[in-house]
Amino acid sequence: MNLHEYQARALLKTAGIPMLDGDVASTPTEAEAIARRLGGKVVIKAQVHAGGRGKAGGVKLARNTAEALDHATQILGMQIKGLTVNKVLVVPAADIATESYLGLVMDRESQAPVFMVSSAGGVDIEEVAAKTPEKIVRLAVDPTYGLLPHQALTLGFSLYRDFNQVKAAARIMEQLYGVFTGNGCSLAEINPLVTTPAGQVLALDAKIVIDDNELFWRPELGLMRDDSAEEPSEAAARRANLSFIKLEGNVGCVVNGAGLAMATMDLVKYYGGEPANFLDIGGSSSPEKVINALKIITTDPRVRAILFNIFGGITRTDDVANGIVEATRQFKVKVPIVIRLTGTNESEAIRILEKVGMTALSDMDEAVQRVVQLARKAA
Amino acid sequence: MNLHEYQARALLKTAGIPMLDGDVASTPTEAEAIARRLGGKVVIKAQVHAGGRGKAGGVKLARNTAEALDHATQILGMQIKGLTVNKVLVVPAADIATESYLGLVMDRESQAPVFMVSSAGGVDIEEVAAKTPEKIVRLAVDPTYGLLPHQALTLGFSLYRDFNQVKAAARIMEQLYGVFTGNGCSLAEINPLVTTPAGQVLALDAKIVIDDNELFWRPELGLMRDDSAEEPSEAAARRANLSFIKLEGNVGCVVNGAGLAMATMDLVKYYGGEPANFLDIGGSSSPEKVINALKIITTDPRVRAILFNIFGGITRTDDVANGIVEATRQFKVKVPIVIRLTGTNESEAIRILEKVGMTALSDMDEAVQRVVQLARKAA
Amino acid sequence: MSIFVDRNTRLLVQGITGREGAFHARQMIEYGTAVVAGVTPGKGGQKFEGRVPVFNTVADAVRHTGANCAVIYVPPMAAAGAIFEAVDAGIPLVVCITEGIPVMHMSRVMPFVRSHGARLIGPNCPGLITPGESKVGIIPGNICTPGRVGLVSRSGTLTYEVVNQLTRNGIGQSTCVGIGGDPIIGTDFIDCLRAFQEDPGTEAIVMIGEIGGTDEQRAAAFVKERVTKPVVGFIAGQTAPKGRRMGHAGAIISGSSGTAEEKLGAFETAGVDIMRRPVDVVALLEKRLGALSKR
Amino acid sequence: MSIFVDRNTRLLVQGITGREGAFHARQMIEYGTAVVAGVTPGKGGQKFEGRVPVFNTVADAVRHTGANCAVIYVPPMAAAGAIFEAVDAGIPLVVCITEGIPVMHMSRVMPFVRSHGARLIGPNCPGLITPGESKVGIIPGNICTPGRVGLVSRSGTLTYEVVNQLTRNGIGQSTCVGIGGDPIIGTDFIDCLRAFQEDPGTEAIVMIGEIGGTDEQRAAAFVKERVTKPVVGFIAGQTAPKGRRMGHAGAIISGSSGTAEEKLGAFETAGVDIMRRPVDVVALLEKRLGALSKR
Repeated sequence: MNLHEYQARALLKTAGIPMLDGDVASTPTEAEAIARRLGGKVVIKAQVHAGGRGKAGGVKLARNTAEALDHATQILGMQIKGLTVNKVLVVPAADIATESYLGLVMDRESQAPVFMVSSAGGVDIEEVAAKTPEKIVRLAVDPTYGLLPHQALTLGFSLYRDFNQVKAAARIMEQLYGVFTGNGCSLAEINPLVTTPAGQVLALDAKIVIDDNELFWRPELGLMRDDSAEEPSEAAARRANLSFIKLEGNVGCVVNGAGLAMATMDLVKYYGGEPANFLDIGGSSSPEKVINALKIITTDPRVRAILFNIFGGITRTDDVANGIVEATRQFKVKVPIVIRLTGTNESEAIRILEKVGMTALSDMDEAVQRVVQLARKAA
Repeated sequence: MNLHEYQARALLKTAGIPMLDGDVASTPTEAEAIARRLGGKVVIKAQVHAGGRGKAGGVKLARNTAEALDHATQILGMQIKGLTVNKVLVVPAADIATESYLGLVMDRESQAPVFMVSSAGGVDIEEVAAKTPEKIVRLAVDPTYGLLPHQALTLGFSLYRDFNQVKAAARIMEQLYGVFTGNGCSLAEINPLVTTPAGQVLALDAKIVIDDNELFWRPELGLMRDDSAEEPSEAAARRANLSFIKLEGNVGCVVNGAGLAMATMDLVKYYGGEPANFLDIGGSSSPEKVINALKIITTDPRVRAILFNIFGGITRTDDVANGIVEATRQFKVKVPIVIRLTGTNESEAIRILEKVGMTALSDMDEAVQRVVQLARKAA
Repeated sequence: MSIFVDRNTRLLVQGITGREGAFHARQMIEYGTAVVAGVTPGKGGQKFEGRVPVFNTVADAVRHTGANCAVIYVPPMAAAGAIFEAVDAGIPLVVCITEGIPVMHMSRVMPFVRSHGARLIGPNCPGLITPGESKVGIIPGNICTPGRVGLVSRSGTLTYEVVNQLTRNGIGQSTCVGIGGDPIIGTDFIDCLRAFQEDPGTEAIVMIGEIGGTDEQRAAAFVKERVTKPVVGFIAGQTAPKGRRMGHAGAIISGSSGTAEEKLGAFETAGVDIMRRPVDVVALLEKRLGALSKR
Repeated sequence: MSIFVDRNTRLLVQGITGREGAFHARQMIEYGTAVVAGVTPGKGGQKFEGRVPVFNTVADAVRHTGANCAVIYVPPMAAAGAIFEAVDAGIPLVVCITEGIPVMHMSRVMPFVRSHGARLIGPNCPGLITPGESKVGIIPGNICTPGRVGLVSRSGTLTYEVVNQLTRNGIGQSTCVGIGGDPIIGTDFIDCLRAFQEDPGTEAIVMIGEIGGTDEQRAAAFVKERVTKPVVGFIAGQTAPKGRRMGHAGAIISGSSGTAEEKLGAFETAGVDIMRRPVDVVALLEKRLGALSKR
């Protein structure tokens, strides 16, 4: 789960990381009031889960309160990569001497949290990683010992020469590590970490991603989720406990298992089609889940045909068949459905489908070819 | 540093460990008021750092408020092993179904915190350890991982059959481990851990010892120290940063280094004397320390002679000589002093002493024999 | 022959009285796996299905039954603790089926597993099966048949799909291992490739990867250096968008890293035969093995 | 010959610019120890005494100087961190002089030290010295002389007392090791006894223990089983009262355990010659070694 910048800032602030004062606004007048309190010269930043906010006009410098009102009026309500801006963050415009990057990510290869630190901050760190990897210092933290004092200092030395700044940075590393482990993060990033002309070390912008698996333990973090910042069909799927991602194609896919779901999408593409979505109904899928899945997929007007690809292991194919029958009873599905199912209770499933005049295939390749053909015809 | 029972209870309570309500009183009327609030039937417990409170009459059951007043009046102000009782703890008298022992100690051999758990609680656990060691379950906790859930449960199963009690005990283990690591304990003990007839698991009495080396980090714990519960000369020595323990003999000892101090005491005994104290002035000892040491030793009227045994390494023997000279200038030392010093700046030290008519020996054996002789003569 | 599990596997089921645990314990017993014990704290002393003894702790179970493998079906909030318990009790092979364990938990579990010399398979995996000998986990037994092809996969149902193709075409399996779809897993492709390479009962290897991470790339390098047996590979997620978690917590393309193209490129360099479709596995294996494997 | 340190020891001093660190660094340099580097964060780039380079981190120091031993003189609040740093940088021998480190810190340090295969001596110890070759710590060099008696002790000045007796009577030392007076220490009597037993340059061993714990008892058992060289032993604290910490955090009799009697009894059983007084060391060694050792 991605946090908005203002939410990430709040977590960093609680941990004591030095930052400029700032606040979030939902209306231009709120933004204006904050700008006035902060002395007029501020930056207005759109709070959306999309990269490239700056290029899209979502981040603007205001030299005075009046400009702050103008910019906030422009930015609030604007669309960035299909997402509406509902909130802006208002922060003082900082005088900056240096910009660094400071990231902490759960690294799959070292199986541990890894710090990535670079004095080449402020820009896209992936660009730095690709072009000048030697400018990034990486340090894996053994989570059983936590970030050791000398490790934090070493990272600090990699950024600054002034020992007070080194110590300030080391302290921020420790605080960031605390935020990371304390909130079940998979990413916690400060970019840029700046020094002011007076020598102070400050976190200017923050990004935090929470491991979805942590939310069960941490309902208070779950409350930070901003549904309005998501694709509406994806938010609906999440509420229905379906793993769903919307794509641009016209072949709707309902599959059990993430790997098989991806392989199904790939096969649609292989046979010349375009998948409309990724959808995994999971292992022990009830008819209810199938109904919800069909509801969500059929709201996409681009979908021309729907494929069910079910390999019954724990999943009972008769449950799925019942779900399909029940769904088509509840609402009219206007596009053709191709059903492939095999495995647990397969013959029972076929009986259920045949009773309502539906048929099922048992071969995945055949099913995918058929659905691609149907979608093409309907397009 | 030993905590009083009421202080230990406060730490356990903060951690959420279930206990009977109770409070501490400094006067009989305070104790009476607490007893009234608790319903009358209470136990009054002397708060002193001494074992065997019960046998000494420091723990009494009161059947009603009037008896509580009586008992508190008796106990407050009484002497237990030379220590005056200034406070009593008043707790409800619990109905007890079973009594267990639950201890967590920093174990030198396993170099880790070790749980010691026994369903034979309430009595002296060392007696259990000596006579029926099989009744004690020991479990070392790797401090890098902390107490793991299955370890806490296993300890719970070693105490109870009822699964709710097992879970309650496991939770208490986890809480006690938190108290232990969170407060820098070298010992944290619940004895007895009881079950009530209704099945509840409760901590009835608690004992906590804090590692003195932790107090630097934890000034809030240092505030819990009760000077009045210490030998006055030991409290004075502690405030002067001297490592001092009062004994029953008549040969005062001032030594640098703990091992040499013990060996000096042993040698006093070997030659037929009795050491009056253990005193280590430490490594880098200033004249100031020597003055304080002499002040503390000479307040003991039993001391008949004083031995300095200084092996100069880091310790400069001239510093010690200066301290002795300065001390005898500041106050009159009425008993003979035998000085043995060797090592760093030895000849300078001898010069300093000789200037005021003192002499020094260089051999430890000779010095100890001399001081024992002098003490015997003066006795 | 096989890897990791066989006739000598004495299995303990953690969470045997839970809904999932009970269902799959029955399936494993039916398949013929030696399920010697179950563990559910507080239910020690019971018998599962009237014959498998249930214990309060793994240590008790090991002491009384000599279990040498544990499979975990406990909810995500208790799963890391269950792995710690199994490893602490000296179990050398621990298979964790549970999905949804926080990655942070796994990062603390792994040093413990390694320092105790144990092997963890999973979490968030279907387990493994040596057809005809031992099934540990949830892979449907009826789609497998004994043989000489080793299979390792990050996926569940996609594995079944491929295994099913093999079995239907008369190609048996030595062992099928689902290593799991999480970012941090106990056993990776290389571990399995090494084991299959050393297993005299395995003649060819099928490797089913997906987008996210670099495990397949490192595995490909390992194949190039150390594996002399034919390897056939598949990567799921060629049509997956960047930056989105495709169901599996581990199936996510970060920046330009972990894409299907990158992984397929690594396969190609390493001489791994690439399956474009799951069904291709049969033709590719037959080409490499000839009639020999059809035993 | 010697144990742990010798002419090849390349020493790094952590806290070299502090009061204690600077004083003892000078002493060690004067003695002839190869002090190759110092570490004080924030003072990297300076030269100590105009010639020993100071670095910000131990890793930097090791990279530039090839230091293979570290001695720590930093305040107790930073000492555990200093041990972690030295071990993390790959230093195989770390000597911690600092007194007053919380025992809980040490309990977290030790698994790290062990898992990295390093040796820690101390904390709260005087260090060690191989006379004429290398002095690491604070043992006064002038009281030592090269020879063939190995000495291991939990104490500081009591060690000096005994070493002084040896030297004055013409009995030289192979290595003198102060293992420290804390409850949790990195190197114990057994570690040193094993090393002395294996060291061809050591003919006899002096062991100076004190009350508290069971280290001497276990050491005695080790002597009985594994040590063929003569061992002479002393225990300080025969007159110490129970339950009181006698200066050293580790010198405390808990209940009836850790008394001098218990330890002396173990010595007797193991055939360790017991010194009743420090001065006895000379006569006992001369009896066991004859004139041979007087070289």
